[in-house]
Amino acid sequence: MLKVVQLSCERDDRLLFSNLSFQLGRGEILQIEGRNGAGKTSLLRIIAGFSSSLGGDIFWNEQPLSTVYADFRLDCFFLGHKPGLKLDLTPLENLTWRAKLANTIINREILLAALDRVELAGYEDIPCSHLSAGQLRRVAFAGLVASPAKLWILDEPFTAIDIEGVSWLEKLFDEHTQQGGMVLVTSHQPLADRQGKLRRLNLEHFAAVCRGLPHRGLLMT
Amino acid sequence: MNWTFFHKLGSPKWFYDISGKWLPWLQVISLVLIVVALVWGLAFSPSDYLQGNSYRIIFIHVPASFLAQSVYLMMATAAAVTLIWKIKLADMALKVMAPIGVSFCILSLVTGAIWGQPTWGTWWVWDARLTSMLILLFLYIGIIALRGAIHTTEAAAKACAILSLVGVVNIPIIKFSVDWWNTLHQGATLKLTEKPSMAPEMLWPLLLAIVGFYLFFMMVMVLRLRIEIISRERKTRWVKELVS
Amino acid sequence: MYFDSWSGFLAMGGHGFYVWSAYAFALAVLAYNLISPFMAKRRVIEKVRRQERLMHRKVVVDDFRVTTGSSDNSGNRSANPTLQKHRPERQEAGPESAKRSPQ
Amino acid sequence: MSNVDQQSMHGFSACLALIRRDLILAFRSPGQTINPMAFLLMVATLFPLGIAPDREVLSELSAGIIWIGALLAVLLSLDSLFKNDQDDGALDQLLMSPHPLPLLVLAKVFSHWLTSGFCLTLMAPLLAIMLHLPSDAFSPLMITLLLGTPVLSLAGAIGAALTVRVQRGGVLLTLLSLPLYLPVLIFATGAVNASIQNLPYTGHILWLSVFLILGICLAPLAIAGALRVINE
Repeated sequence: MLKVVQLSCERDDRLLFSNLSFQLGRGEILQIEGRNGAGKTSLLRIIAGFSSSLGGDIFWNEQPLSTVYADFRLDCFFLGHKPGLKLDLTPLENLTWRAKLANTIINREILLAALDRVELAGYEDIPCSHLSAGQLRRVAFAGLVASPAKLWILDEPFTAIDIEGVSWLEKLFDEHTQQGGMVLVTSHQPLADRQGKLRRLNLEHFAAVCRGLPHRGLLMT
Repeated sequence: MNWTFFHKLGSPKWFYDISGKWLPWLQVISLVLIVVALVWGLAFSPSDYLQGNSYRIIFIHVPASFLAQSVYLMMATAAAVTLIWKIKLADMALKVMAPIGVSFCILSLVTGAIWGQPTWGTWWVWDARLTSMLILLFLYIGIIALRGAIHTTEAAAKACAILSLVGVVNIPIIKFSVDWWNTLHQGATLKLTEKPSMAPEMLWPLLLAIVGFYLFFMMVMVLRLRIEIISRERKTRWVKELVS
Repeated sequence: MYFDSWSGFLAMGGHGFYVWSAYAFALAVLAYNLISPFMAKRRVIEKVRRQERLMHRKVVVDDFRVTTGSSDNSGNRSANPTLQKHRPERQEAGPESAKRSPQ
Repeated sequence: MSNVDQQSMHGFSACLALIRRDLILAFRSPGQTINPMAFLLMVATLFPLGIAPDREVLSELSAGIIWIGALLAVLLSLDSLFKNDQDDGALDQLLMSPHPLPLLVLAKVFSHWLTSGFCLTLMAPLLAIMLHLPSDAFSPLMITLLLGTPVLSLAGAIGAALTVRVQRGGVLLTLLSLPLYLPVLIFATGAVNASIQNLPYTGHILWLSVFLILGICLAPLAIAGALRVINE
């Protein structure tokens, strides 16, 4: 269960958002909306632990994130703008090193089954450089399917995905939330709220009014 | 443990007000000390029996070398404070100290080379001290170049902090290996600076010059730090009132 | 005074050139260190003042737009790029910016 | 929620997977490994053309030429160490891994050494012959290269990590790493020259191994710190 309290983020001396608080319980999907530059990606990177926030705290299972990092990363799958795959390697090799890095126990059958689910069954030993951007995205989704992570943090997963790909992904989210998983996703298109588990959060409500901040904190990020 | 005092210590606004008070004093004292020391060393202290009057360069070479090395150590401590307690003022100090340090490092190298000419007959000598000062110059240039290359202030702050810590770990290693390398190739050449066995009328102006240079450094650092504070806190209200 | 005459002082027993060139360079370095903060100060003050003017002009523009009720932004097609950059940040009353509590 | 101790952490297999991945990548696009070796060969041929081809001059300079060439070749290959991962998003996966980052970074630097420093060491005898290095100086040359090139990779990786997001960071990388290379260069060429004058060179070798151990312990911490910090 993820809880964010009074989070504020600053990039290049510009306060993107402040006073942001929300909770993501088991079996819930949270969609982060906001125009470009509102700080969606920065928010996800702060939660995933890449960058640090100006203020506020993040809790994972009621414990401060900074003390349970290993546990958090065991249960978390991050998918950024870039697919995170090596173009010279085949999808199978890519998924193996990523799974090993994330400490998940996998074997060839699991990976083949995952590739099959994303309709890339015959592509497992073709170098990724021959695949299209959409197919690369689906290889990354195969990694998502094969990983036991509870929390999915997906940054704009719908880019370079065609129509039925989007509905396939929404079906995947529902399946994941039924098994008690959590999905934190940013995207411009509104998601279909099939089981009433979807909540939306618009970052612009938390954008700071930037006329003369009274007194900026002493501490930097 | 109540850390508010410690964090108040690091608040840019508090530093700006405090430094405003004792800055003029610092300026006066440092300039007076430097003038007195150099005049004393140049005009009144006797000439060296071996090197004649060329040894008078010592009154600027030694303070500059000491300053170049201790400024790097100060930068390393500021870097440690930036990384551990994440106090913005420490990063501003780190950013501000680098150009001053590099200017004194260059001064030390140039005066060392000029002094080498009458002593050894060549402008540049691969003497252990001059070579490690040259390598210290490379470390300074590395930090300034890295600061210039990264544009986001937070990332630049921490990257330079890490680089100066890595550099400070390497300074003893470099000094040791250069000294060892120097003795291997040239044997003990005439050391540029005699140990305290110098005559008292030579030693006093030197100590005075060293204190004067350190105070001068502190004065310039505080001046630059205040400007850095204004530029980084330009969005806060107290800076806007200050400026308008 | 160690030297008997003024010219002796300048000649420095034959080493005058080296001593005075070293001191001249030292003077240059000290002068650079003294002057550069003041130049930087002028640049920074100028930057903060420009930011102030910008902030001020933007408020005026927003009030103008609100009063004349012109919905689109054609009214103030000013060529100033920094102004364009500022326009998306809406200035609605909204809660005064978050009270930041230092850790 | 599973917590850490129930699920055993296979840190070592993660490192093996990382090394295996980098070696496969190195074989699939051999440019990354061949270029530094070609560069070293070319640098070694420049000196006789530039200075003098006769034996006495070359045999005196050969240790320095080979070592400086190897040092510059490693610097060349360092630029792409983290940049490739940064460009295709693999660096984010590295940072997201539950395993300790210094350990993974050590694996990455080890695979980089295998594809750069180690190959240069294998090539060194060929250059030693070309540059008339006295025959009894071959073994110290190989030992110093074997001990020294990992230190070059480790120290250079700190600069690579710091400049991963800088666009044209190649030159900056050399600027940051060279001061850290000097002790290694001094002791390595010192060892080979000492053996040429048939003096004992074990002291130099011991000091090189001190630098290696120091590098293995401290450098990964600095690299991991730099990677975490740079990814703001």
